[in-house]
Amino acid sequence: MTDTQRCTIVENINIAKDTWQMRLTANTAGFAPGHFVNVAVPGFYLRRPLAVCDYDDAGFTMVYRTVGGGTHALAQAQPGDVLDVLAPLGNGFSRRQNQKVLLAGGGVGLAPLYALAKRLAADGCAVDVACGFNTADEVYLFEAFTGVAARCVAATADGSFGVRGLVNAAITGENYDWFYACGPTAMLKALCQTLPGGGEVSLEERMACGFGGCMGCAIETVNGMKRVCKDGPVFQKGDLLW
Amino acid sequence: MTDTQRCTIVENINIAKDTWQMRLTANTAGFAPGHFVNVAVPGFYLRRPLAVCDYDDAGFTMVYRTVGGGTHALAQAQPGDVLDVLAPLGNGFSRRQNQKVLLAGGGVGLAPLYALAKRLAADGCAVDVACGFNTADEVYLFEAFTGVAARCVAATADGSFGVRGLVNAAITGENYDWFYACGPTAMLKALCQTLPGGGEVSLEERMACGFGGCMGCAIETVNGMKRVCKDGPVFQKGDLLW
Amino acid sequence: MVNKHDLSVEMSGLVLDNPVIPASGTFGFGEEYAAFYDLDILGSFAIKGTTRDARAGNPTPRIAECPAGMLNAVGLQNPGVDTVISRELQAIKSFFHKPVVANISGFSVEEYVDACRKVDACDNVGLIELNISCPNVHGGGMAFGTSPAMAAEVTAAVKAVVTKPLYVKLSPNVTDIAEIALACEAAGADGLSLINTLLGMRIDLRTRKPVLANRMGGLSGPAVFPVALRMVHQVAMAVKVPVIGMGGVASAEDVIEMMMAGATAVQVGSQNLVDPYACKKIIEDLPAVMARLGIGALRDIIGAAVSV
Amino acid sequence: MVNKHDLSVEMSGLVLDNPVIPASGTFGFGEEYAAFYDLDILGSFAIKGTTRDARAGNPTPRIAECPAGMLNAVGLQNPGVDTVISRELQAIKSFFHKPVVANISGFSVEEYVDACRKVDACDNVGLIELNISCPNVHGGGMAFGTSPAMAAEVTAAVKAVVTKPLYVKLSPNVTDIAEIALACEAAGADGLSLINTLLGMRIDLRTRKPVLANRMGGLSGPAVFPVALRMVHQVAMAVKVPVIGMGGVASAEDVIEMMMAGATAVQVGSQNLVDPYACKKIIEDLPAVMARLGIGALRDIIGAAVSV
Ligand SMILES: Cc1cc2nc3c(=O)[nH]c(=O)nc-3n(C[C@H](O)[C@H](O)[C@H](O)COP(=O)(O)OP(=O)(O)OC[C@H]3O[C@@H](n4cnc5c(N)ncnc54)[C@H](O)[C@@H]3O)c2cc1C
Ligand SMILES: Cc1cc2nc3c(=O)[nH]c(=O)nc-3n(C[C@H](O)[C@H](O)[C@H](O)COP(=O)(O)OP(=O)(O)OC[C@H]3O[C@@H](n4cnc5c(N)ncnc54)[C@H](O)[C@@H]3O)c2cc1C
Ligand SMILES: Cc1cc2nc3c(=O)[nH]c(=O)nc-3n(C[C@H](O)[C@H](O)[C@H](O)COP(=O)(O)O)c2cc1C
Ligand SMILES: Cc1cc2nc3c(=O)[nH]c(=O)nc-3n(C[C@H](O)[C@H](O)[C@H](O)COP(=O)(O)O)c2cc1C
Ligand code: FES
Ligand code: FES
Repeated sequence: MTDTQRCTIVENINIAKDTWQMRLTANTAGFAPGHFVNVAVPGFYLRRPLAVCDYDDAGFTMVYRTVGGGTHALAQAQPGDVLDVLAPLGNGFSRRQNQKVLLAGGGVGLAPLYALAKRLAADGCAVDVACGFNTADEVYLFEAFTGVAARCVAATADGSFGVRGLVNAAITGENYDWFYACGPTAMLKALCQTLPGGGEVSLEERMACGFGGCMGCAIETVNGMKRVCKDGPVFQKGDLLW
Repeated sequence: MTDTQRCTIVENINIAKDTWQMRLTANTAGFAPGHFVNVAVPGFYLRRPLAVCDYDDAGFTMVYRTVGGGTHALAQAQPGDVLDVLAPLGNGFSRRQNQKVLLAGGGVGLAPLYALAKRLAADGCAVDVACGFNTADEVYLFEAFTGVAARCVAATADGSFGVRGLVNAAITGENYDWFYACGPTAMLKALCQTLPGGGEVSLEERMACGFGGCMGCAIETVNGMKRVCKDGPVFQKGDLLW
Repeated sequence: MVNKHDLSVEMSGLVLDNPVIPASGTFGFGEEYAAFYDLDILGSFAIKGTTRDARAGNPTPRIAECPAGMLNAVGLQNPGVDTVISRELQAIKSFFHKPVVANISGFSVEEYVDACRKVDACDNVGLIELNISCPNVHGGGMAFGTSPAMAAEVTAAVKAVVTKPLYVKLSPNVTDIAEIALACEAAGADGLSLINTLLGMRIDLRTRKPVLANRMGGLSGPAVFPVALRMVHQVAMAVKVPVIGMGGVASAEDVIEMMMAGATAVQVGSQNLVDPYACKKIIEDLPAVMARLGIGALRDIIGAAVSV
Repeated sequence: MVNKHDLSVEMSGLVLDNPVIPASGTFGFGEEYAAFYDLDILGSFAIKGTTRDARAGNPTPRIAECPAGMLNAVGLQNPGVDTVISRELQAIKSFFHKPVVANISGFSVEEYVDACRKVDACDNVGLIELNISCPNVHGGGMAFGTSPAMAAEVTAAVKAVVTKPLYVKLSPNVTDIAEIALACEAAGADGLSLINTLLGMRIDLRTRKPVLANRMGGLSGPAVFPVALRMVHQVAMAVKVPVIGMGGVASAEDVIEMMMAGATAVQVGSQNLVDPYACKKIIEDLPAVMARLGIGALRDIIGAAVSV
């Protein structure tokens, strides 16, 4: 059940340039890949929406980039500190069994694909992961993905790690049954336009509530106005007006 | 020199009903009895003015009552926490040597008289202390005052500790050379009107800056408008329009 | 102990168990909140601003953060009054068993009249809140809220066709809010509701463009509380009809402060968005805060600070 | 590195080393702040609102706290223009070696004219800021700020007797601030300065009375930033003269946001009261923030978000 809970920080570490990983104890009943949480950051009015990167019975992990005041404040938090978290939120990724799937993640958008990769692998899928970063010092989770994926390829814009190019340069396979993508909007649009098969993407929007109460995050889709927080953040390629 | 400094909380304990004593490490150069500090409380816009109760080379002590959001938040602070403190502020009490003086404090207004009592005693004064509280469970610092004063008498409104009555009931001596008072305005007015000799009182006003920049605390005196934070908080009985 | 404290208030014949009402636009049509707690503890709740015709609202971003508050430029996204009546107001009956506040917006007197006439006929509508103050839509709403003559015109036109109490929701983006309130009262308003959001803006330093697609949006949250309180006070001093106060209310203490300023009931908006339990906590906290302040019946403090 | 960043701006011929100016009423006559740091690092500073005749101001309490802000009802306490000139403006010369902004208030056109004529003759006055927007005094100030005709009248009358650049400081408590700005511009204002405080109120729950002796006061601090930014943007779009932006500025980022909204210079008010080093920190932080945002010269971003 979606609810507010007080979660204790277990770990909060800098894992790549401007990139932090935080592990929290939590009641994770109902968590699924693609869900996100809305974190109250002391001193800021609105909660911060952050994807669930991984979870187990004891708690969950998020990976966040320090971009503004809220995420910089989060990076100052210490193990033992308690955060008010509203979770789980969103619809989550669809399940697939015994299929050949592609997971494409750009930058911090890679994080929510990790729990997904684990579930897909457990469900018998052959999981190819394509990850895009700007530079080698921004690379994170690559080892972890390598452990669960059939194939994991990284691309960096400057070629300092993996192949040179955007995330599509890291897509080496073909004929996927389904793709999952998360990252900058431009990347998602490009993937939806170029990848032949069906797939789904996880979107970001500025949010107030995160649970469907304010219409702050609603976008136009082929099925009318949809709330990214409640009806998404995962949308089928065919739902979007791209 | 008056300046902002980051002070570490050494102790923060509940010493009487709704009454807390906090000790902080600080550079106390320039501190004198009657000075106050202006404490930034995280989550609140304005600083909170609080009197210096006692100080030494390593730091200082304040005694505060939990009345609203800021002081309740202060009571939650833990040893090791750091507070941004603007200090020392105000004009402070006048010095007297080898005189017979009365110190009258009501409730939390007793606190700033403690450093004063110590200095007066060291300067050869005979110090009588009269303290007023509502009830026995609000009594604090009484033992400490007894240690430095020639005579220390307490009054409680309900007679549950010391004599019954207001602070004037605890004034047992006569013919003081000078009096010092701090407490509720009604008490200060009454003392100024009834005590025969000269004396001075420490006032409270709602403050923004605490260092003379905003005129937020200015009151009319016989010498024109005076800022309680900068020209006070200590005013001579004869300065006031009471 | 708790029962010693009487929280009930009365507005134009409508008796509320307590004065706490989630504000329009921050509570959807209730459904999302019913998943968090039993909404029947509320005094009432105000549904999302409804217009005669369905509206898609503004493009995103619609939300920006501010110190102690937020901007929104949702732009009155709603399915239109017919769908609200046939679907939402029906659905509400399954989880909320009291009358709701129907918040109605429009872009012409005709639209307001049409939509109000329709919701007035719904059995679970207890009060109509005429929103003449939405800052997030062009060519409409706000213009009515900034001109006493236009505010009076739309009030009178709607009053002529409704039977339920009609409260006009005022804009704070005006020089003299009491003047507009008086015009509405004279035109037949049964009460006033205030404040809507303060027009504000934020710029994204990286893109050097406004954060909101709509450029400007409405400021709400604790930041606006002192302005809201002042306006509630000014309006309560000026008019004889009841006032619903809102703007930045986040605690039981804030509810009491609004009532002392002159509010008969109090709406809570943005705080629901950052804490879905906000109204529940406020209602649960009220008896203890009243006890501490020596308040027996909440209604006794309405306007306590007005007549000094 | 630091020198690569050009912070200088120009207003009506007055070149400032940087756009940061402590706001009137929050910096006294500078003396208290000179004890904290060398004021010559400032672009300029605005002296306490000065009137023709000495004023004692309002009774206390004059201050109330708010979420992310404060109310003040100081009520223009000042020693009168003659003493300000003979004592304060002279004293300033010992610790501040640049021209100051002389903030002048009044209760009649005549008073404004008399006081402005006098400060105009002072060699260390670089700019006159005509405060037609003080919400804390009765029967004066604010009325000029809420009527385009009265704003224009006082502007024209003062403009006729001064030689220094004349900036009119506007009230945010109006329906249409651009209309007032345009009236002042047409009447000869060399620039606009905004915002003054938003009228607000707080009630003491224990006494059930307003916290402020004056009942209402002016809201300032971060809470008002989005409203101030919106108004600066609206005025900058409407007029051709420079705009000094203020209201809730607390960081180097806020200064840049105000300038992108259209401000040529930026005043910092309440933040000085909670942190006496506020302006020093902002000025010191600006080069690094500019570097991060790819800004070479601050003046290049003035109005960047206006023309989209
Ligand atoms: C469903 C969802 C999942 C997300 N998952 C992650 C994640 O796993 N890791 C991660 O690093 N980031 C994620 N983001 C983006 C993250 O929410 C923002 O980076 C973060 O809110 C920025 O906060 P700030 O205070 O540092 O930035 P500021 O720019 O100071 O924030 C100001 C306001 O804008 C909002 N905001 C700013 N950028 C974004 C954005 N990109 N998306 C939504 N709101 C934004 C903030 O929440 C806040 O309300 C996610 C966003 C959404 C909507
Ligand atoms: C020079 C001076 C010395 C003081 N010394 C002490 C002391 O040693 N111990 C102690 O317990 N109290 C002292 N006070 C009073 C103390 O400042 C207030 O009790 C405290 O600020 C209340 O803060 P709050 O957030 O708990 O209350 P709230 O009522 O929530 O505060 C709201 C605002 O009002 C102000 N305020 C409320 N009450 C007072 C008051 N009595 N005086 C000034 N401002 C007030 C707060 O600072 C804040 O800005 C002193 C006041 C002054 C002016
Ligand atoms: C996201 C959002 C949407 C809103 N939509 C409406 C609306 O549809 N109709 C309306 O009258 N007011 C609307 N408002 C204004 C609120 O009802 C309320 O008047 C305002 O937010 C001030 O209260 P608060 O500070 O408690 O949020 C909306 C406010 C927010 C934050
Ligand atoms: C204590 C105080 C006193 C003020 N006095 C004056 C004044 O004398 N003249 C004036 O034009 N503005 C005065 N102001 C308004 C400020 O100059 C400024 O316009 C306003 O506070 C908004 O800026 P801020 O949010 O940075 O404080 C005063 C503000 C405060 C807080
Ligand atoms: S953020 Fe409120 S509905 Fe999505
Ligand atoms: S509090 Fe600012 S002058 Fe005293």
